[in-house]
Amino acid sequence: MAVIQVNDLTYAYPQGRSVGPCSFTVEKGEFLHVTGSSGCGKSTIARCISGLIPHIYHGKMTGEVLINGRSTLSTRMWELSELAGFVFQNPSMQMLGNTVEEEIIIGLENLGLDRAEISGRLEESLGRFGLDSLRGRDPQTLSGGEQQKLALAAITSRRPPVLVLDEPLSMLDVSAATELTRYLSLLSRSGTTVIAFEHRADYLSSLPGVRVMALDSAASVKFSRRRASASCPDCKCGAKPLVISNICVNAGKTRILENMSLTVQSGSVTAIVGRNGTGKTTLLRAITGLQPFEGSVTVNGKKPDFGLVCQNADLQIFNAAVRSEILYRVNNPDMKLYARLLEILGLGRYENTPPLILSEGEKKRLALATVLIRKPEHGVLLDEPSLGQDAAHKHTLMELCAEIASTGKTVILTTHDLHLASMADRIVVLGPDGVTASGRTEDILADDSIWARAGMFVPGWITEDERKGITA
Amino acid sequence: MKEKYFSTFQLFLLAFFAALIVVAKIALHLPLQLSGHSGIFWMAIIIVSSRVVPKPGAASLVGLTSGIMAAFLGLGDLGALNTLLSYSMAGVGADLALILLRDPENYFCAALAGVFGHMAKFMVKWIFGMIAGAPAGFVALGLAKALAGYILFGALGGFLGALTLRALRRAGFFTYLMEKK
Amino acid sequence: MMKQDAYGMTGALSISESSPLRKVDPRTKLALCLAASLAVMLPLQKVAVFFVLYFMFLAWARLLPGALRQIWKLKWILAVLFVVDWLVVSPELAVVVTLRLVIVAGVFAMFFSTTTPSELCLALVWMRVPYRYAFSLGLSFQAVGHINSEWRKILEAQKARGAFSAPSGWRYPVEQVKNLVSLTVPAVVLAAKRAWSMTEAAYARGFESPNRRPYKALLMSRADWFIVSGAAFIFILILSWRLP
Amino acid sequence: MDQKKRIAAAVVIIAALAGAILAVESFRRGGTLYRTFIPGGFSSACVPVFMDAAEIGRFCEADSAKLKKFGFTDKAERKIQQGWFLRDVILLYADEKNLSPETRVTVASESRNKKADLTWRDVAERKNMIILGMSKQGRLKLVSIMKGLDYREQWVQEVDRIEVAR
Repeated sequence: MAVIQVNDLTYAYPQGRSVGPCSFTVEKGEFLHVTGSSGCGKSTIARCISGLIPHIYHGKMTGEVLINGRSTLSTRMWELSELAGFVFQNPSMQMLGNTVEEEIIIGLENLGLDRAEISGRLEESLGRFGLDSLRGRDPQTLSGGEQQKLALAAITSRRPPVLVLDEPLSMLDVSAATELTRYLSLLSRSGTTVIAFEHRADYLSSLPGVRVMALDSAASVKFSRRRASASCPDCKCGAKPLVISNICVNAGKTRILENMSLTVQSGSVTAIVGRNGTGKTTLLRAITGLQPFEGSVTVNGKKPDFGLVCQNADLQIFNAAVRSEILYRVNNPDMKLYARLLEILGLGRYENTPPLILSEGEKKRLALATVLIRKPEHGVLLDEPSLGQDAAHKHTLMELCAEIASTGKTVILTTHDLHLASMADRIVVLGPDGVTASGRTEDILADDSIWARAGMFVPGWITEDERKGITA
Repeated sequence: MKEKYFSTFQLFLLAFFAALIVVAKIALHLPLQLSGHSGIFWMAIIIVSSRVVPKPGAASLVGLTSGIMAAFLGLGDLGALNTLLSYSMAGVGADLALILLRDPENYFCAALAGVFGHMAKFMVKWIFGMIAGAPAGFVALGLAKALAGYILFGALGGFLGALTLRALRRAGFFTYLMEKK
Repeated sequence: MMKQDAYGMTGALSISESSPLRKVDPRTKLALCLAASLAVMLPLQKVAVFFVLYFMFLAWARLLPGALRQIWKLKWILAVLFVVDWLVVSPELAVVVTLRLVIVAGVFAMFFSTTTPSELCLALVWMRVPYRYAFSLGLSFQAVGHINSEWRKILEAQKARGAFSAPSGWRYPVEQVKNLVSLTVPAVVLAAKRAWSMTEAAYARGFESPNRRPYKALLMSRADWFIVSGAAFIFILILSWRLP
Repeated sequence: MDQKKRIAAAVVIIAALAGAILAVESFRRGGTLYRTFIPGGFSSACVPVFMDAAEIGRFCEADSAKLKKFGFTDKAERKIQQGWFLRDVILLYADEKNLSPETRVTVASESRNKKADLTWRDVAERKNMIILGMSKQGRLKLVSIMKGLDYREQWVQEVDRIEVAR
């Protein structure tokens, strides 16, 4: 029996863009993995299935979605929430409670359960997701992986027959993503219908019994590993390396970085990887001087000049159009560079568009442009540039990085996406005690002992080719 | 379903604006030793909220919520009740002014609404002083100066609010909001 | 440098877990605070008596150090007022004004330093404030921490891209105003995004369901009734006491 | 109403509010609003009136209600000084027939160790504005605009006896 029936569904945003039409059915107990490039409407369809569209969105929906035979149009939102649970992309943005316990209780209260039943389900959920020891903690102090588990616990404790997930893995590091995938597989086996909208194909597709549905052809873009800076394969041409020596960073009483030393060659693309909380972002902030530290960070014996592209592009966007955003407070802008940036970053057609209505991926590229237009002397630092970007965009991004590096500048990026890291020239692995290893990408990827020491592992879907660094 | 006066989104939005006020109050120390200077951000956020949620009462709700929060966080030195009332009145004052002035994106209207809100806050402090029985001219022993400061910074705050609103409109923020109920 | 957590920022919202008032129903505490703040209206002798009782109560509730800290914050205002009142008016007035201010300054701390925001929400719901309003108040408390760290990140991000010029004093008002707008716009946008994703998250968990049954409930214990009736008794006594 | 008028109205309201605050405050400074906060008030300060060393009455709050208030603006501080004519107060207890222009009237404050020596001629003359006013503490004070008694230093605060000597 089909639990979910989507018939000729279309959705038009008030601004004019539209998604669909699409039709599909999902059987009871099935695990459906929906893939698609960013901006192809995955999130929109996920919201239509859960009923958030049309209940709290103003856009125009046509066609119909039936859950257990009930139309989402005529069923009230709170009833729909009992039929289909929804887990969102960014776990920290969906935490409603002051404590882990409260987070789970809020959803159970709305079901109208009595106190004993709520306690029972609370304990069961905490146990199942291994959150017992965290029950009194503020959800905001948890790691990304723990938060996503909590979000899943809060929804599944309501025991909805259908679970819809919108990009549940995109914010998670390798181990957290693997763990979450395991939970989803367990849920599916226990009879819950699971629909995951996720462009990271690797984890979910490797599960047994998962049906994959592609929303568009773009999703099939394969990664091709490309040597980032072909002009200097061994990175010896870097005349001005970035030298980080013995830096220490404290936040309150906790020490985030301790006596870290690292030399990064110019003219190369370096990826810094490590589990959440190992100080990747802090290191970038220290290099730019935004983070006070002890020790020294120099290029040629002087304080370096790097541009930093933050993880969240919304932090720096406030101008009326893409053009004015890029050129804001730039003295004598290089208009040739400007035109070139628009072209490679795919922003040309948005020159006069208000930046806030761009997609997340586009905003990120815009943020990169605002930094590059300033021509930072020594290079750029990118904090988690792959978040919200699909395979094709990641690929373009790495090409751009290679191009910057080929002019002799340094590009450093942090990421928990090992696909992306495998496209860099060099990888620096941060572990609990600082730099676990640093070296050429192929050497690092090939040495499993390094990853074990950093508390990580190279997942099976990183191909042997990628490990060896063979150019596609 | 019966339409609620404030949608859930609007309520949450106003709650976050209130938090923004509290954070601005704590985090921002402008290099000014003038009474009421924190009103710049304060009134700016209240003016912004009154446009983002274009219903009478929005500013008051932001004021009230930020008042409760400020009371919890122990801000203000004349005690929690005074803090609660003065924050709330800043919102109520701006709300009342906007019933008359209507358009918070107009620089003059926004600045005047800012003055109203900030003066309402001043009056709470003043009345508190009177009730406690402090002698005349007690408010910092320079009532006229303090009042002028409140008016000035209220106006600046309203002005900044209007500027922010215009920048938000140009950057496409209201298009972003259009879709959300 | 600002700290990240909301409560560490001011050092003020530290819930005194050791206080016996911590276990008292928020409604009781609210009633006590309201009554105590009305005591400010009493004439000198009665205020003085009330003042002594109030401080004895604070000492019992283990809130005295906090209250004294609050008063210490007021020290200059109190000192100036005391001297001015004494010189301009009379010593009696100086004393009565000081007592009143000290009471006013500290009285609601009894409530706020022993009640968590979620308990306040329960009390609000009991007072017929709609659940959605009480809930959003809870969210705003939660948001202080994020917004504070976001604010810092915005400032950094703008500095990192060169959109925020270092403070050059107030000599360049136009630049300064641009600086401010470069902070307020992202702050508002981020607040709106967070609000929206919270709204979605709330609806995904059946927010506004008419079937909602609260898990935690307020309960007036015997201690609560004892405190309420005790306070009422003392109040009646003070009010009916005829001054010679 | 168009936008300009609304803005004008708002400006007027703001000005009125600011004006009101300042006015109330200066009024308070003048002291009239102030008495409501004074513990005790007038009653604790009845002032005895003597005629040739014999007490003929006590001037208390109840008595003051029978009299009309007058006032003037103090030239040094531009504050309003209000109260009852000393003449009216004395006539509450003494018969005018018993008073000649040369009768001496002494208003004294033992606590302040101050006194003012006057003649009935001065006291009876309304133009001199010899007035018993109320201080902020609720104590009587002798104020006047008569030459020789028109400075604060010459006034008698905390009046605690009034003597009439024929």
